[in-house]
Amino acid sequence: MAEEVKTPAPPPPPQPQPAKTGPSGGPEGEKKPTAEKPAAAESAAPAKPAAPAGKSDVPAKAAAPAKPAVPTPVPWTSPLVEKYRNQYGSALEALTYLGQNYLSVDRSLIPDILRRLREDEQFDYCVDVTAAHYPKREKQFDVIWILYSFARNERMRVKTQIADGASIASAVSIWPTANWLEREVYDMFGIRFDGHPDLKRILLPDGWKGYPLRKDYGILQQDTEWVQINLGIESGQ
Amino acid sequence: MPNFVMSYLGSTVTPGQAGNQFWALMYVLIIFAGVSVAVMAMNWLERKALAHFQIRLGPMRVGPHGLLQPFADALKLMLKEDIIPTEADQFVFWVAPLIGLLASFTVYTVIPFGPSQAVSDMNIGILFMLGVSSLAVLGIVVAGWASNSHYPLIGALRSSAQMVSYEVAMGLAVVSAVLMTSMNASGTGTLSMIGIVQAQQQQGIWFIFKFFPLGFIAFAIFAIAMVAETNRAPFDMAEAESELTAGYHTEYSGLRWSLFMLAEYAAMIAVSSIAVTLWLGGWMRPFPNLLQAPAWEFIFSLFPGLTFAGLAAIAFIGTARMPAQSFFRVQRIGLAVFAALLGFIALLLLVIAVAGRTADTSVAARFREGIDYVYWFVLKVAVFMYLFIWYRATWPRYRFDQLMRIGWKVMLPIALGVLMLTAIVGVIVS
Amino acid sequence: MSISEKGNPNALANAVSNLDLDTPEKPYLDSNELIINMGPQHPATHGVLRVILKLDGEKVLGTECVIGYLHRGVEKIAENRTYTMFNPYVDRMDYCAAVSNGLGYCEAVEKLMNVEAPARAQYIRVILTELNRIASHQLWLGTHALDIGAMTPLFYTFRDREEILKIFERYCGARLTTHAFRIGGCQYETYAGFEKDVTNFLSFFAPKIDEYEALLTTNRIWLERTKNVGVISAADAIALGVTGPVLRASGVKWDLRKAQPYANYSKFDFEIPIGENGDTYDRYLVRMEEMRQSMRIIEQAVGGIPEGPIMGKVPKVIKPPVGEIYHSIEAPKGELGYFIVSDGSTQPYRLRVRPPSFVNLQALDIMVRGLLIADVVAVIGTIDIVLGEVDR
Amino acid sequence: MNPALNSAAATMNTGMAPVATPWFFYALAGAAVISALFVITRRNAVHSALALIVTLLSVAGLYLMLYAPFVAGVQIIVYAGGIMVLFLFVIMLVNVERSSKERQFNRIWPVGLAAACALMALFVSALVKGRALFPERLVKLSEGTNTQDIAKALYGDAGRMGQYTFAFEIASLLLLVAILGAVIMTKKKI
Repeated sequence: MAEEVKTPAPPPPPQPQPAKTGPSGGPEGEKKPTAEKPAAAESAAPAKPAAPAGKSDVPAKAAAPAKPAVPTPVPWTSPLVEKYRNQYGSALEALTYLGQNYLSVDRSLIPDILRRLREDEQFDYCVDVTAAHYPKREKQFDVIWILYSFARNERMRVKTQIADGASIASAVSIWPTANWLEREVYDMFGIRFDGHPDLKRILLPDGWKGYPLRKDYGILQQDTEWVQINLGIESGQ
Repeated sequence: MPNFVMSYLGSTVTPGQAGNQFWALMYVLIIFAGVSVAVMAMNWLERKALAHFQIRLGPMRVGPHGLLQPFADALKLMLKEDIIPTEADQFVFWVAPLIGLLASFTVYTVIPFGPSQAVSDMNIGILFMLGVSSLAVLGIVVAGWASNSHYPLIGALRSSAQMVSYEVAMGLAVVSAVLMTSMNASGTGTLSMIGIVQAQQQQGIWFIFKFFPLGFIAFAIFAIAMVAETNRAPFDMAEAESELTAGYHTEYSGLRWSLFMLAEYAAMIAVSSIAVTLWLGGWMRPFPNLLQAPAWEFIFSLFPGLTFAGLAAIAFIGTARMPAQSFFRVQRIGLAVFAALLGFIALLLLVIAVAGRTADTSVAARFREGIDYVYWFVLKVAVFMYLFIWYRATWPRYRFDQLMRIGWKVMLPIALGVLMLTAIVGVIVS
Repeated sequence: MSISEKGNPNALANAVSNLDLDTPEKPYLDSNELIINMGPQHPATHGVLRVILKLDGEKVLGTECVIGYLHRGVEKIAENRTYTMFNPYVDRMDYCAAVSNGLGYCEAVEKLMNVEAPARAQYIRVILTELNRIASHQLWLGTHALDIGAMTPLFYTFRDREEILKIFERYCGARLTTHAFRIGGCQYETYAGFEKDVTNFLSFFAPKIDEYEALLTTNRIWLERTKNVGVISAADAIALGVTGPVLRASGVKWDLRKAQPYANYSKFDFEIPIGENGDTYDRYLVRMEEMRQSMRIIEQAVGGIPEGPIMGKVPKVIKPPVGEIYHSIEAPKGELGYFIVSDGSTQPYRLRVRPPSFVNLQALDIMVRGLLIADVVAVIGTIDIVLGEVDR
Repeated sequence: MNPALNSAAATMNTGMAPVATPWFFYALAGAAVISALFVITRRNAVHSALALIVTLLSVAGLYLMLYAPFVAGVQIIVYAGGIMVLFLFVIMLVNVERSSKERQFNRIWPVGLAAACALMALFVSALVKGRALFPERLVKLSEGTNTQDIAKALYGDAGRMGQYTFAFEIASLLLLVAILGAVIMTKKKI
């Protein structure tokens, strides 16, 4: 599984257009975040105003999302992509693989770009929220949102990378359906979603130790202590 | 001993009125045993009929066509561990099924299977019946409370609200039937169960057809209310298994649970008996006033025997249709014996019908009359029992608020209106 | 304390949750609020769903679903099996519609490998999948009606479902977890008389739908129990990610078979039934009509099965190139999606199943708020969940 | 041909022959008294209610023995069947745990005891002096037409107003007002 060849990060081209993006970017409700986010990404400054986790160790490399080096991932071009590329610059990468479009975005963009996709671009149906674990990578997790637009009859994915222990903004306020989906991601990967109304395990018991879908969790492994205590089975199996 | 037996056969009143203690006691025992057997038979019939509604066979293994299934069930239930939850109120939990059972069985003291075929003829018969059958709800309420568990509690609350509500419409429907008993020369009605049937006889009409459609509407209201009163589908809120697992008897098991079932089925038979008595002429055979000739009397008196003969024939056909494998030999023999038994009963009944065809006071004639009365009464009740099964197979369950709405907003006003109209029409006619 | 400590009796006893419930100070029998555990062992929760109900009398103030009792770690298993080996596992998720699960999985892998099943295989797939849709809806109808108290339809639907299962059995030897399809096509050629069996089933089944409808559609009690019960608006349904018949009953004319045709659905002529009110009754009507539409599709497909191979050109060892794919189909219960990440090896690096029941079940809470206990049962039935799929 | 017709006449004339009267009386009276004691001594409200039902049923049995079947029937329907079900309904909804911890008798229980004793004395004196006070003690008991007699007293007979018609109507009106009042008090929005 050495496919996580990190595509060399394109240097972040500074696109400081706060005056321009502010008015152009979406409804009034989110003027503030849209104005701040690009600035943060562009300067790669340690201080990220909107990111609650506040991990400041992200160098300029963070802007370049790693993705599996596939044979034919061609750049995805569409008015939508152009619009956002202009705005977010290199924090966002749009690709098409086997006819399926996805955006790789920086973690700091996450609540923002999802909201804009929902409100401006009519991606009103969040099909799925899921994640994948790449233990060898520095930012171990891919978090993936699969979106669909009824109006466009179009699907897309939004991907971002986060490190182990880091948290990411919840999309529950954007799509209520993300509630259980995020809980499942938390349950299986241990990725925390900030702002989730009730983030707790969903499929596994509350007291369970470990996150089964991480690569370092063996398929035969289980929380024997939990089984002994709660089910009263001596062997813990 | 013969004196004891004869002491009753000559009487034209119930043993209770005659002060005949021996026969009153005998009647109590006979009715207790008879109702228990009827409940068992009903259990088998319900399972078989329901199964055939639902394109399956129902019990087939215990005895031929599952005939012994009720006995097996009863045995199993008696042998099962009697579980009382630790958190339950022990004494009340213990006593609750008995309350329902006692109430359901006490009702039978005034049910008239014939003009003298009852334990007693109370002056307030119908009032007594309604009162005692309304006590049955106490068993359910108390059982739900004593279980100390949520589903039973909700079941009990539903049940009590439902029974109290439907008793109102039921009572009004009964009153309109009682009112009809007073449409005679003297203008006095009666609450006595036997008196009500005799009033129908004197007026020459079943009350279901009296002042058509008033009698029929009152009957229909009663027929609906009695389904709600006995917690049967589609009004089985109290034990709605898909909502409340088993409602008020969720925590019960074994014998205690079977007592609830016994009480429920006994109550079904009891309310059906009220309906039969009040509207369908009780023990009277069809057309007792029109077809009065002795020949007709004889023909109708053949019915019990013929019915049993028919049952015997069905059983014989069933024997013949059984697969010829040796595996079924015991069942074949069993069914053949059962058929022979039925045939023997049929023969006996026919002999009695022939021997007692003269309308005198001979023992045979008295026997023949008694059998006729009981036969017609039971036949009419059986029709209601079948209806209960039919409802259950056909209809979804009502929701609780809809049930209450129907009870209070539909049935109660209609019952009141029918009662008033009956009174008005009665005054005009007389 | 949290409620979802599954299996812990103490936790079960003091069930509290994000419903803002507090037990210790509450009197045991309070006239205002009652907390009831519906399930995991309950006749009407279709398996091991546990719903915690907060009640005011009989009125539902809020619910919380506790799921996971049937969790088998399907996604973890997938990472430790080859693509071929994992194929039978998908049948165990929505075991009432195993064929649909298999179709979705096989198509997703095929798409990842950039191969296509041959035309004959496509036809066979469509026929079996639509038969399975009918079977799934039959099972739903029977159990849903049973929840609402009508016992008899259950047996009628099971009688007719049997005919479909017989066809499955004769085709691939299994009735429920069929494992009918393989990556790249089908394993088995149709047996002699397959077309005849299917046609016979169609003519047998057409009057049976009318029979179900005669029992229920105009039944007054059925109408009272289902009309305006569990209403969900189109906007709410979309926001909650609800798909399948539940979404269509709310008036959204969206069916993946039409919107993004997969297999060869674009070749067939059929309608997408939609409802107006988004209530339980509309969902019932939509599913009844879907059965009829499925029959239409089968009728067209069975008449046009082309000759040819049934297996596409796939290697013996399935090694998709590095990449990721999301492919979804219209399962009987909604959008069933597979998100597969391949690292170029024989095993999926990550396989995510987007289960329709799981997502649809989320809508239970807003559908039942303010209704009565009896309606909760009706709404659970009308969402049509299979716990094997919810928990995976 | 129709023995039923004959028996109709017989029903009217034949009074119920008393059977083992004293035994029934003592059994019923004893049950009534003992269960009444249970009513006031049980801590658990449901137990008290059940005991009260036994009391009411025993009293109904005593009415039956006094050849007053109508009163007995009404007692069963109204009290045992109706009111007690509502009692239980309410008891189930209140907080039983708390009520069982509260004091069972308040401080004026000696007054209650005195009142009970006074009532008892009244009954005893009535029993002792009864023959003199009520000379026509042995009234003709009409079990067979008891209900009709009550009806005549309440509603009148053959165009005449009954003895208690007016009182009966007043009581009905009072009940109606009470019902309306209950509805108004409980219903927030009418």
